Amino acid sequence: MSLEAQGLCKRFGPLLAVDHVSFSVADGGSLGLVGESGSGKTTIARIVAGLERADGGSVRVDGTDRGVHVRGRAARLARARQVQMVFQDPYLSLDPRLTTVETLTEVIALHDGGTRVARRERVDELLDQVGLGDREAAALPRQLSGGQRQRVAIARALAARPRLLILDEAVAALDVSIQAQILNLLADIRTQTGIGYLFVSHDLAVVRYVTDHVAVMYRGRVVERGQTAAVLAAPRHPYTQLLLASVPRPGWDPTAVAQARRALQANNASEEPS
Amino acid sequence: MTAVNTAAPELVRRRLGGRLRGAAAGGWLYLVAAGLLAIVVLVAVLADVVAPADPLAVSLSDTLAPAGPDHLLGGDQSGRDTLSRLLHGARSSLLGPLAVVVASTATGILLGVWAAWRGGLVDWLVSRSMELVFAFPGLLLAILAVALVGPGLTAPVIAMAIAYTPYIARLVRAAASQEAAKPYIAAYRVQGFSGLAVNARHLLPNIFPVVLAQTTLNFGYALMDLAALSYLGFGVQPPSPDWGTMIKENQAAMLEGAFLPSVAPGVCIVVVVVAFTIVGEGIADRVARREAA
Amino acid sequence: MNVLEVDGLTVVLPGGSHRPLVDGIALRIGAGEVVGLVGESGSGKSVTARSALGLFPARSRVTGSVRVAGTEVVGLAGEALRRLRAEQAAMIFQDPRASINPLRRVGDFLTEAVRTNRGWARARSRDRVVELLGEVGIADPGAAMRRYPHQFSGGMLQRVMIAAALAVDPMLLLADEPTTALDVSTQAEIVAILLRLQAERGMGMLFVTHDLELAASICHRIAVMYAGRIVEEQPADRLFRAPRHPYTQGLLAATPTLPSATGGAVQASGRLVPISGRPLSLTDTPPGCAFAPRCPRAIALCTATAPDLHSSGAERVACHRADESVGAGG
Amino acid sequence: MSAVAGVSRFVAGRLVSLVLTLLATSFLVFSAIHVAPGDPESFLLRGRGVSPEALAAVRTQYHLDEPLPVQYWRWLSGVLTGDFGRSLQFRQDVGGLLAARLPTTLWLVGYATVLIVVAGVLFGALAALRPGPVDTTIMVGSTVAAATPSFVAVIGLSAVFAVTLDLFPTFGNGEGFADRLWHLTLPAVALALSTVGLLARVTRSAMLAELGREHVEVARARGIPPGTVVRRHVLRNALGPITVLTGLIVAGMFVLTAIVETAFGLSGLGSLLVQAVTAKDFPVVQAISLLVVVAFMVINLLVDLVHPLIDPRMGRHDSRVLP
Repeated sequence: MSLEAQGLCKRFGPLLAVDHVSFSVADGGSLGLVGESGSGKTTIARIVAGLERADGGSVRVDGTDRGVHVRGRAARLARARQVQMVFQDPYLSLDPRLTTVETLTEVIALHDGGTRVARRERVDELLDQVGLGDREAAALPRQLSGGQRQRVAIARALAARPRLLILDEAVAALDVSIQAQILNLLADIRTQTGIGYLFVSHDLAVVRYVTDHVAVMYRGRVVERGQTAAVLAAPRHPYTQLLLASVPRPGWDPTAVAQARRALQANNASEEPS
Repeated sequence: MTAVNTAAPELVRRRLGGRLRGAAAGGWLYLVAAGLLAIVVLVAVLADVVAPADPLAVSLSDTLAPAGPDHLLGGDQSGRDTLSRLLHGARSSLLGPLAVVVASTATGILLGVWAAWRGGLVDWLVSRSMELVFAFPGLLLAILAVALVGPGLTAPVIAMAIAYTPYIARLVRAAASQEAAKPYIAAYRVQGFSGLAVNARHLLPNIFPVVLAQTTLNFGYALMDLAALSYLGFGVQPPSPDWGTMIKENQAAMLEGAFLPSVAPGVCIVVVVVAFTIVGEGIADRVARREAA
Repeated sequence: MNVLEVDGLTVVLPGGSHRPLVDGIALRIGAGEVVGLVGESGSGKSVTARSALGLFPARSRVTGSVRVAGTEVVGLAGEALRRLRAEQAAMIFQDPRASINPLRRVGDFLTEAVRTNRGWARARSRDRVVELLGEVGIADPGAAMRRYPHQFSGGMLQRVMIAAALAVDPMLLLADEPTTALDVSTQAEIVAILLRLQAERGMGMLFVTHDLELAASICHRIAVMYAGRIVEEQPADRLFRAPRHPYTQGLLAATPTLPSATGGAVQASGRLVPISGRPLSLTDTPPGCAFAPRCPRAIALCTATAPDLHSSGAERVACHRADESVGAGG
Repeated sequence: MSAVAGVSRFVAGRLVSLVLTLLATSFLVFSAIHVAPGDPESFLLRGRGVSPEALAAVRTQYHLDEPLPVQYWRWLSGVLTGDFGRSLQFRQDVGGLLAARLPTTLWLVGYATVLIVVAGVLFGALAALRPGPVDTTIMVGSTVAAATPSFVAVIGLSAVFAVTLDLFPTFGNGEGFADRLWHLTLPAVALALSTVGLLARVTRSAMLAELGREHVEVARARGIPPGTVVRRHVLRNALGPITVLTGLIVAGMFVLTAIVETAFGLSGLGSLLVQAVTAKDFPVVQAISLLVVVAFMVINLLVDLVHPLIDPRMGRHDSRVLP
C-alpha cells in the first residue's frame, strides 16, 4: 500500500499553514517531513491522521480517500488500520489512569476482539517488540520514564496493525541516550514488519537515521525533496542549506549562519510583501 | 506547550515541599472533615432513633429552657427540644442541597462535555445559554420560583439546580477542552474509538476529580442558599425542623438572652459547610498533586 | 582572575531519601572564558548554574563554596546577595516567555534592574537599554520597548533577555539552555550574539546545555555531568576528539550526526549506539559509580566505590578505568 | 493601529452581547407570569378581591389581551421609561417604591464592598507572603468566615455586638452620614463576612501561583528588591482573578441584601423583595429581579472592560471560574 497526499491546503485564520503540499510514501517506505516550528509539518501529520480536515487536496491510501467523513464502526476501524500516530510528548500521550497492559488490551479488544488469552498473547508480543518488561507492563504512565512511555505509545500504535505510522517529533522530548534507543527501535520495527513511516521532525540529523526520503518544509510549502542521503549531502534549496549549516559541530560558525538566515528572510520578504 | 526538559528546580522543589506538607496537614484534616460529614449523614438518616424527643412536641413550660439534663441544648420559643430539632433538621438541610448538586452536576457535565467535544455551533449555543442563566444568582432564581409557585422546598431546589448548572458546565467545558487537546485523546481517536467511547472511558474519568471537587464545594454553597431561603420563610415551612427555619423562629429570643436555640443551628450550618469546603479542597489538592507528579 | 570558583558544592534536599542534587562540584571560569556544562535532564547542571546567583532550592542544605568574582555566595543573604545579583552575575534562562512578566511592557522589564538597583533616571536607563537592544539586533528599539512580551517571537524575547542581562555589566554570564526552546536556525543567531558580546566585554560565561555538539563548537572548556557529579572535564576540542569517560563516549556515540561531521560515531549500518538502561532517578542511591549500571566497561570496583575526579593537566576524569584505554571504549 | 481597533471591537462585542443578554433575561423575567400555575390574571391577583376594576387594571398593566411578544415589547418600553407598573400591595408606582428604597441598598452594598476588598485582599496577601502561623490562622479564619452565611453572621454579630456589648443598633437605617454608617455597620459586616473569606482565599492562591512563576524567580535573580518583586510582579499579576471575583461578589450581593435587610429591619430593595414575595405582589418582584439581573450584568461588563487594562493579552482567555 502507499500513501498519496495531493495538493493539501490548510488555513488557520489569516495564516496559510499548509500551501499545496504533495508527497507520497511507498509501501514500507519512510519519508521524513522536516521543518522548523510554523512550517506546517505537524498540521500535515494531523491531516493525514484524520485529526484535522484539509481545506483542499486529498490524502489517499491505496486509492481510497481518507478525507471522506466516515460513519460506523467498521469504517472507523478500517481507517485506523491504515494509519496510526505517535506523538511528541510522552507525558501527555497516554491515559494517566491506565497501566501499560490496560492501554494495549483496550486497543487490541477494539481491533482484534478475540479471547482473553489471545489478547494477552498479543499484548506480550507487542511488549516484546518494543522492549518492555513485566515491571513496565504493570506500571502506570507516571511510574515510567519518558523513553518507556514512548515505547508504550509505539506499542499502542502498532496494536492496530497499521500500514503506516506517523511519528510526530516522536523523539524530540527525549534525552540523547534514550533518543538513540528509540531511533534504533524504530529502525528495527520497520525492518521486521515492513510498516511505512511518515517521520515529522525539526532535526535533520535524526531524520537521517530513520528515513529513505525527505521533504523539507518552509512556511507551509515543500521547498526540496529527494533521497535523504542525497539531500543531506548536497542540499540545493537555500533553506535546506541554512538548516544544515545551523546544526552545531566543531568549527561551526554561528555568525555566518545568522547572516545566511537574515539573507533568506530578506529575500523572502521581497518576494511576498505580507 | 511544554518546556523541553528541565523545569526550574526551585519550582519543582516548592511543589514537592507543598506536597509533603499537604499530605501531613491536609491528610488528617480531610479525614476528620469526611468523617464528620459521614456522621451528619448518619444522624440525618437515623434521626428518629437518635433524637431524644419528638421535634414537634410543644411544651409551654419548657419555653426557652436552658440547657440541662432534660434538654441537652435547651428548649426553643415553643418549648420544643432544640437538640431533637437539630437532628431532624439535618434531613431537609442536607437533602435539598443534595438534589441541587446531583441535578446541576449531571446536567453541567452533559452540557460541558457536549460543548467542548462538538465545538462550533453547539459550543456557541451552550455557552450563550449558560451565560444567560449565569446572570441570575441562585438565590434570586429560587426567590422568583417561590414567588411563582409558593413556598416549599421543591421549586427553590429546581431553580437552584438550574442556577448552579452554568458553574459546572463552564468548568467541565474548560477542563474537557483542555483534556481533549492532549495527545492521548487524539491517539484514541486515531485508533478508531467512537467519540462516545473516548469521552466515557477516557476523557470523563480524567476530568471527574476536578468536577467532584467543585461539586463538593457547591454542596456547601447550596446548603447556605437553601438555609437562607428557609430563614426568609420561603423554604421549609414551620413547624418542620430545618436549620434555617430554626434560626428565624428563635431570632427574637436572642434579645431575651436565649442564644442557644438560634446559635446552635447556625453553628451546625457553619461546621457542615466548613467540612464540605475541606473535603472539596482536599479533592482539588489531590488532583493538583496528580497533575504535578 | 577567575569570575567563578566552585569548590565541593553539594546541595541536598530536605527529606533525606534522595541523593544530593549536586555532589562535590568543582568548577572554574576565568574572565573571557566560555565553559560548557553538559548533561542530560536531572544531571544537576541547572542547579550548579543557579548556585552562582545563590538560587538554591527552598530548604535545601548547601555545603561547599561558590565564589563569584571573589565573593562567597554560599551563606550570602539579604542586601549582599541582592547586590551580587544586581552587579556581578546575570542569568539567561531556557524559556524567555516564562522569564518575563507577561503583563508588563518589555521596556519596564529591561530598565527595571538599573532603575531599582542603581537608581538611574528614566531617560538614562532608557538610553542604555536602547543601545543594548541595538547590540542584540532588535530593529527600532524604541518601539520594541513599548510592546508586550506576547507580541514577540521566542527568538526576539531571548534577545531581550540577553540585553536585560547585560544592562548591569556583569562579569559572569550564566546561560541555562538559552537556545533549547528555539528553532535551530534561531539558535545560531542567539549563540552568535552571545559569543560576540561575551568576547567584546571579556565576560566569563557558563553555558549550560544538553547538546554536546553545541557545547563543543562554542566553548573553550567543557564539563560533563552525570547524576549530580562532574564526570569529566576537558578542553572542548579534546573532549570531542578523545573523550575519557565512558559516559561521554556513550553520549557522543548516541548523538545523531550529519554526514559532513567528522565525529565518526556512525557505524557502517547507519545505526546509533545508544547507552543502555536509563538515567538514575533522584531516589536511586547506588554506592559506587552512578554510571556503572549503564557502563559497558564496568567492573566490580565500579559498583562498590565511587571514583574520584582525578586531574592531570587540563583534564579531569572520574572513572576507575580511565587510564586503561584512551579514546573509543569497549 | 490594530491594537486600538482590537480594543474597540472588543468593547463593541461586549456591549452587543450585554444588550442581547439583557433582552433575553428581561424576557424570561417578564414571561414568568405565564409559567406560573393558572392563568396570568388569577396568578397576579391571588388572594385579592377579584373586582372587575382590579382585573382590568392588571390586564392593562400587562397588556394581556395581546400576543406575548407584543405584551413583552409594551412592558419593556414601559420599563425603559421608568414605568414598572403598579404595586398590587402598596397601590402605588413600583418605580417610586424602588427609588425610595434604592439608596439604603446601594449604601449597604457599597459599604460591604469596601470591607470585602480591603479585608479580603489584605488577609489574602498576608497569608500568601507569611507562610507558617500567620498563613494558617488566616486560612482557618477565612474558611470559617466563607462558610458563615449572612443570616448566621447576623445571629452571631447581634449576639455579641448588639445584645451583649450594646455597641451597635440592630434596627433601622439611620439618618445622616455618621448615623447611617453606625446603623449599617453590623449589616455590612454580616453581608461581607462570607465573601471576605472567599476573596482572601482566592487572593492567597492567586498570589501563591504568581510567586511560583518563573518570571518572579527571574526578577529575584536580577537582584530586584523583595518588596518591589511582590508589588510589581506578584500582586500586580494576581489582580486579574481578584478583580473578576470581586465583580462577581459585588454583583451577587444585591440578592443577599434580602437576608440582611430583613434581619436588621432595613428598608431597602432586598427587604422589599421579601415583602413582595410574601404578599404575592408580583410586579414588585419582577422589577427588583430585573434590577438585580441588570446590576449583575453591568458589573460583570465593567470587569470585562477593566480586564484588558490588567492583562494586555485580553480576549485570549475567559477566567471566570468561581460560583
